Amino acid sequence: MTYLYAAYAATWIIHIVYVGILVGQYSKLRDEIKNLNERK
Amino acid sequence: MNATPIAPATTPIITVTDLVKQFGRFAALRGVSATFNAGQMYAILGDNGAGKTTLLRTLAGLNRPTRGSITMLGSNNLRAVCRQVGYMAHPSLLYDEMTGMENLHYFARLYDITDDQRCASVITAVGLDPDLARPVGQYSQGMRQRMSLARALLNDPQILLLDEPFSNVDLRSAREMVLLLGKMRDNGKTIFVVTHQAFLLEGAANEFVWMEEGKIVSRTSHYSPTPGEKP
Amino acid sequence: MSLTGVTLIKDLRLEWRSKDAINSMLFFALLVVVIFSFSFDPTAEESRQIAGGLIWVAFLFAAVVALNQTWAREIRNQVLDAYRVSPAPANSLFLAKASGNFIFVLVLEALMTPLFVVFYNLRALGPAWQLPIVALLGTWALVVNGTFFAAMSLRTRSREIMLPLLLFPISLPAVLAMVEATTSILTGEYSAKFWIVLLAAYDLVFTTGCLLLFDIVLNAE
Amino acid sequence: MKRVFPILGLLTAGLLSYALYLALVVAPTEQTMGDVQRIFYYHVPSAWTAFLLFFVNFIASVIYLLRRSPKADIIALVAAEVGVVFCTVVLVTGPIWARPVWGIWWTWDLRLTLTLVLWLIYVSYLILRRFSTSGQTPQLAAVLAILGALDVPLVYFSIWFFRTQHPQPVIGGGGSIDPRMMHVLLINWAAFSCFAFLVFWSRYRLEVLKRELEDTQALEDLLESPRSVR
Repeated sequence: MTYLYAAYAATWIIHIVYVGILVGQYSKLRDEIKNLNERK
Repeated sequence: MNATPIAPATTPIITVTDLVKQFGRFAALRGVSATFNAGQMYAILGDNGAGKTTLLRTLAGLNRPTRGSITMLGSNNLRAVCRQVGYMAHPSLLYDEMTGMENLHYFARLYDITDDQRCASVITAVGLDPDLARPVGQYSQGMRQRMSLARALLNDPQILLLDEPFSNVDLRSAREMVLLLGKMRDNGKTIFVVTHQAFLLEGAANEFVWMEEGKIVSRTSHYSPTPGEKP
Repeated sequence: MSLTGVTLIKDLRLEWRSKDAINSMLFFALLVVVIFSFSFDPTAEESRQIAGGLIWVAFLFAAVVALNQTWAREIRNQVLDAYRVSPAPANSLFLAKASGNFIFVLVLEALMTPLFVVFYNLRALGPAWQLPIVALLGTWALVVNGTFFAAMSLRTRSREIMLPLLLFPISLPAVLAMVEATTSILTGEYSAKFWIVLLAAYDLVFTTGCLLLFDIVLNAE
Repeated sequence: MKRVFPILGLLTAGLLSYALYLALVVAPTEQTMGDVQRIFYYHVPSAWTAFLLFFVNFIASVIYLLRRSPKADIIALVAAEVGVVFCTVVLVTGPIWARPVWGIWWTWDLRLTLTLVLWLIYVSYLILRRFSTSGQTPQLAAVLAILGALDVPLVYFSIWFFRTQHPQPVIGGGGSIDPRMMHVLLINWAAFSCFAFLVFWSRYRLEVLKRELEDTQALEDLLESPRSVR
């Protein structure tokens, strides 16, 4: 059974890591846009 | 040089409309708009980073404009008129391990020119000896510049795009090259010369085009060491 | 003679004069062969099983050394710009460069194979006459994509490492076919016909693909 | 448009948990392999989704070469990236499944090997995009994507014949599947497809935003004279 849970867990770990990277990039991008607008 | 059909002097041969070229965020050309007439020699001046070489490479079709357009010989597809363009760059564009004649033989085939006489006549035109057996790699910088010019003249193009043709060339041979270019201009060719030694072209070039920060800032018929008043 | 022929002759003459690509490649292949021979000391039967894989891996790496040099001369003085300004079609340049590489790698294989036969005292149990066919089809499969990706990797930062990264994944079916065909011929257990047909299909698909797409790669600044 | 995203998110979460419940509880236990066979309900849908995404990448790359529309280029990039993520899932769950059943971590099973080769091709595609210094990176990437797609049938046949030569244990077992299992499989696939769509969409928005920022910065440099920048 542990292999079953390991496989399911691994699947979600991979997806969550990827979504995490996307969220990280998104917030970095928003900061850049924010200070771009401030400079204008 | 056989006379290919030359457009009459005052008709525009090249029209550039707000040409922009950006490499990533660096803007090499910031909106160049100009018309150039056939049978004229243009000296393109400006300090490093003014966009001279980028403009020349874009006219030659080597760089794709980010925005804006170029019409050459009535067509906006530069590829269709590339037979009428001769391009010479700062690097020699020649194979170091081959002699000058061998190089020109090869490049002549790219333009479907098969007769050797053409290659020999072009080499002598730039003041070099066609039978020189030394490979181009062992030429002096001045000789390599001349052989590179010979390669650009090979297909007898209507338009010549020359990037720093006189750099590292001694004064005497530079003046000879200017005379040669002047004669070709009189035969109806349109010549663009990007150079830092603009004084060489005084009395030869029809127009001195000053560029600064990716824009043309002035076009005068006489040479002056700094950009003249606005066009 | 066609433009491709002229460019090919020019490349062969340049290579004959300087010989830098062929020397480095030969020496590299020799090193790989010797190292493989040290690391494996198979009996006759085993050697027939693994020789196919060893030979082709050695030739693959030696070919990459040659393929990385394909455009070296054109880059040195930006000769590609002279080609791009001229009306000459991109495909004849590509075919000439690919054929040049094809000849280099075949010469390498012709010189290295006897070494393998000696080191592993190989004797093909199956139809040995099929081996040259596999070699020709397989080498062209590597070289046509290799020349294409060498041109593509000119536009990237780390040029030397980029070529294998692009070439190996796409060449996996061809490499598998070459290794399996050679092994089946050496062991004589089953026929290599399927693999030879697959290699021919691979060559056809990728030669057409490269010819259609090379213009985009050549004119990317 | 912004309102739809959270709704879709909730829907997908619901569907995913329902599918998880089906896979763990409702689906019948397979006689020979036992419960570990339930990895099938995550392994196979991920593979199908990955192949679908790579197909989207191929179509978008062809459209980009024909019409040079930046939107097609972004779709191709995003499809490849999300496809590689799903491929990674398949390559992780595959061995985890093979270990208990056949005692080996890796088997040259047809689908698993095809996924591995595709993973390698599209990772090299992403590497090319990152390392390219050319002004025409999208064109180069589209060319590589098309050549990569041309490779897929050849990979498929070479592995298929390779397997007939060297018989390999088959992941997921061929032959007919119990209809109830098939039902759970399809539910899971629907759930994962919705999830993939959401991830695709948000990555797409992110890329559009990134490129808009780059364009505004480029425009800014264009208008300002560089002396102040130097």
